[in-house]
Amino acid sequence: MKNYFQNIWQSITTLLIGLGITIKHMFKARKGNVTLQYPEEKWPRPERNIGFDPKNYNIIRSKLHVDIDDCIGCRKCERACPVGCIKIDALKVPKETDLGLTSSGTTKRLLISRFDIDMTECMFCNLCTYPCPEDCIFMTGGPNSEKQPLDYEYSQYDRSRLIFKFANVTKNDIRRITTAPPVQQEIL
Amino acid sequence: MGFLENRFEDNIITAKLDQILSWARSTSAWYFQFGLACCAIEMMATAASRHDLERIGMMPRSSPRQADVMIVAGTVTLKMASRVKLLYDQMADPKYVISMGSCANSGGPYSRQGYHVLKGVDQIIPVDVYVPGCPPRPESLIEGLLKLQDKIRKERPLTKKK
Amino acid sequence: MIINQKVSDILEVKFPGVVILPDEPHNDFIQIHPEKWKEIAKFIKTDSELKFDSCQCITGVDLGIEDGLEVRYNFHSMQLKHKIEIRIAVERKNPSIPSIEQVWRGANWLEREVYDMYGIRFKGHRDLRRMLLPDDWKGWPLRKDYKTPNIYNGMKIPKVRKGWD
Amino acid sequence: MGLVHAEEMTLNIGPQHPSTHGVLRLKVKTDGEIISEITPVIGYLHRCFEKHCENLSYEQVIPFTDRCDYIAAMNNSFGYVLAVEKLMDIQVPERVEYIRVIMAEYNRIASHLLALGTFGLDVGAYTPFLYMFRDRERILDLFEITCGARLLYNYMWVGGVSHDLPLGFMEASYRFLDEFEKNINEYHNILSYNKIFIERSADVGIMPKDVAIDYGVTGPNLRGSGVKWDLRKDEPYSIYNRFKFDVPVGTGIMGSVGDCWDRYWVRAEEMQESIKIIRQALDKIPREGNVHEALPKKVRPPKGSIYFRTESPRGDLGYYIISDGTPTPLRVKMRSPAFTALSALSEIATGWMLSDVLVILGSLDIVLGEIDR
Repeated sequence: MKNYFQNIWQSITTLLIGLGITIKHMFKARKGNVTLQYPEEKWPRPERNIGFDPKNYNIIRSKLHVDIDDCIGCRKCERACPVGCIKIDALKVPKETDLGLTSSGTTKRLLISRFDIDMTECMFCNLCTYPCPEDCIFMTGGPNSEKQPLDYEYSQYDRSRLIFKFANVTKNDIRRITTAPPVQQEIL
Repeated sequence: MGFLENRFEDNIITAKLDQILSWARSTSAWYFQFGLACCAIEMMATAASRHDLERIGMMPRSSPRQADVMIVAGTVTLKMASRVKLLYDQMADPKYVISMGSCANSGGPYSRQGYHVLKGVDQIIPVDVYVPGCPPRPESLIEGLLKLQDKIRKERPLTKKK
Repeated sequence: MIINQKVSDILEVKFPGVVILPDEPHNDFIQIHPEKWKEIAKFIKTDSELKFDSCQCITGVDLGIEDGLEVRYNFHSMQLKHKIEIRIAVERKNPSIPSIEQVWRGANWLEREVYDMYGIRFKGHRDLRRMLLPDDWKGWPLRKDYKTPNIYNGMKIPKVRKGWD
Repeated sequence: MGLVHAEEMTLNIGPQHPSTHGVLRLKVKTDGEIISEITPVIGYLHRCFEKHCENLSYEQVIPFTDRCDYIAAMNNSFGYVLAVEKLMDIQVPERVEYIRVIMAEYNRIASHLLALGTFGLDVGAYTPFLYMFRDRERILDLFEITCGARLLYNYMWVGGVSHDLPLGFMEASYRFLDEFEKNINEYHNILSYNKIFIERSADVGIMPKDVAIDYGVTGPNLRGSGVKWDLRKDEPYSIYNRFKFDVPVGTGIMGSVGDCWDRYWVRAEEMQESIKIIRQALDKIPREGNVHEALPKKVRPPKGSIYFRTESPRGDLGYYIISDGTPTPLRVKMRSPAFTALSALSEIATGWMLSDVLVILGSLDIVLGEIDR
């Protein structure tokens, strides 16, 4: 009998303790509010964060980006990718052709005719960005956020639009560059 | 809005029935609580305190009969594929599918040697929005859901299709 | 190292000729013949000096098309706090090995998984079905000569995706 | 009241069921409400992890190990990396060791928070889930400022870690730990000592010591049964022998030893111990150091094999790696702790009511990604 009432008493008190905590939270809701009002507020959270300066560590992993002008076609990222979501076609060009320099001063020897990244397959492991000798492939945001703004909002209605094509040469360009020098030699 | 507009007092809004229907559908798209793999944890995080999906009118439902949106969150294996299809068939019209994360989009990391992984959930059910990421950040998922809401809002359920 | 020597010595006394001596002098496993495996398992579980009361891991291994299959067991003793690895080689054609499912209950699922992946039959296992793959799956996927099927139940398993070569 | 004998009925729970933790199917034979037989059917998330390992190089496997146990990704890659390092005989810098321990323990807290929160959901308590996710998000924030990812990090590398700790990590950590310690008491008040919760979980699903050992159950589930076995203490790997912490075991405070409440309690106490370890590690960590110092040029272990165990939040996580001297492993087998824990379910859940099954399942804290691999 005593046990019976003790049980009732215990359940009431423990419930009230729990309720008290909830009510306490309700009243400090404005100050301790943790919800991020997403479309209006964006990461990094404007205030109420956990005490770091978001300017320093904005290294969230999001869309892969390639500065195609800097790419020398070494294919290191393609080999490092565990899933094979990067496809590169690099064409050999005759020695006389000048493809320009990268931003760090390396001479480009290969013509990048195709640089596709399939973001539906990417597993965001970041492994492709480390071996790049020219630092031209990177995840947007982070230290590269000046080059390319952070972008993690790119859902699509169609899957094929998630394959990003970075190569900027047209078929005509390829034909012109790869075939032009032999023609010149004939003239000479 | 035709001849009815500006003929009433200020606090009366007129709209086409079509628009009202699609607006109502879009703002109360209840999703089907159906986690498969890693993305399910992010889906839980999206529904939990930090991101709070109920802000945009989305509530988790445990039964496919009560749900409008199915979030395929995670890898669909061949053993699971027939069940996913079954669950999709059980949902009442109008129904929408969000493919969340790389695995549901195209098999993702498991698409190369995965002998037991379905290469993209769109092989078995139609997908409305693809949310990339592995797993997508909760913000990305919310953005995908907002995109879906846009899509629903543009629908005209009563207008005859040409 | 010491425990391997001890185990092989004890086993050599109890079951002569069962331990295959490895080529290299120092190693951390013992290799045994599969014939009396169930009796040996019972013995090493109950023997007061060994007391391997926990079956940690059962690994099926395909060492290559020529070398054949192997099953490797990792045991651990919660009381005496030592561990041992036991290797048993099985032939590639029609592989089978005595089951230890009734000795350690935890071995039940672990053996089923090895069967699922390598097709190694565990003689005496009371419930030897596929574990992870569906029941109507064909082939043993972790063998080196396994070829991924193109279609299963009407669902395509393409090697290469469309528009991507 | 006499027992009502009903016809035997076969019930099917899952693969889609709001209370199963992932895509698990339970074939349940019931006698009225009493379970007479329960058979878990797994494999709905079999993602061919081991096949992938045989086709990828050692570094490329690490993101896949993350995806096996997606709740405690740091711990999973930690175990794999340690195994490969032992195979290659690499000594990593002091700072890396400390960073790894800090990250692993943080992830243990995050994993236990999720386990306890969803356990609360299974029992019917929704509020603790929201509170625990609040704290879990803050741990994920710490991971995010460190390596950029929220859930699957690819942070541990063979011979190092991918990023150094960012500026301000220490302060943020201390601040989080101070607040979190207070919150744990809150959780105890709101969930652990709640009478309804105790009635649902105490004396339910008792796992005796010998059954647990026979099935190879490890981790908090084993400790809940009263066995003091923790690899961090008994077989210290990395630098765990430098820290002072206790190993909480279930003592049957609310019921008998090895019930669901004990398993819950062990997890709650382990969070306290993890806080202790993190605090010590934050105090002792060398302030300077290059985390990429010991990265090998090429990860190519010599011929041989290794079975290496670490203590993940779910128990002994073993990696069996066979190397044939090439950059690709010949075989990587993962001994998953949740796999063995689930295999014991049919033993411990038989004889209980149908509604208790989901409580028992929740208390085992399984992750299907790790079970099916």
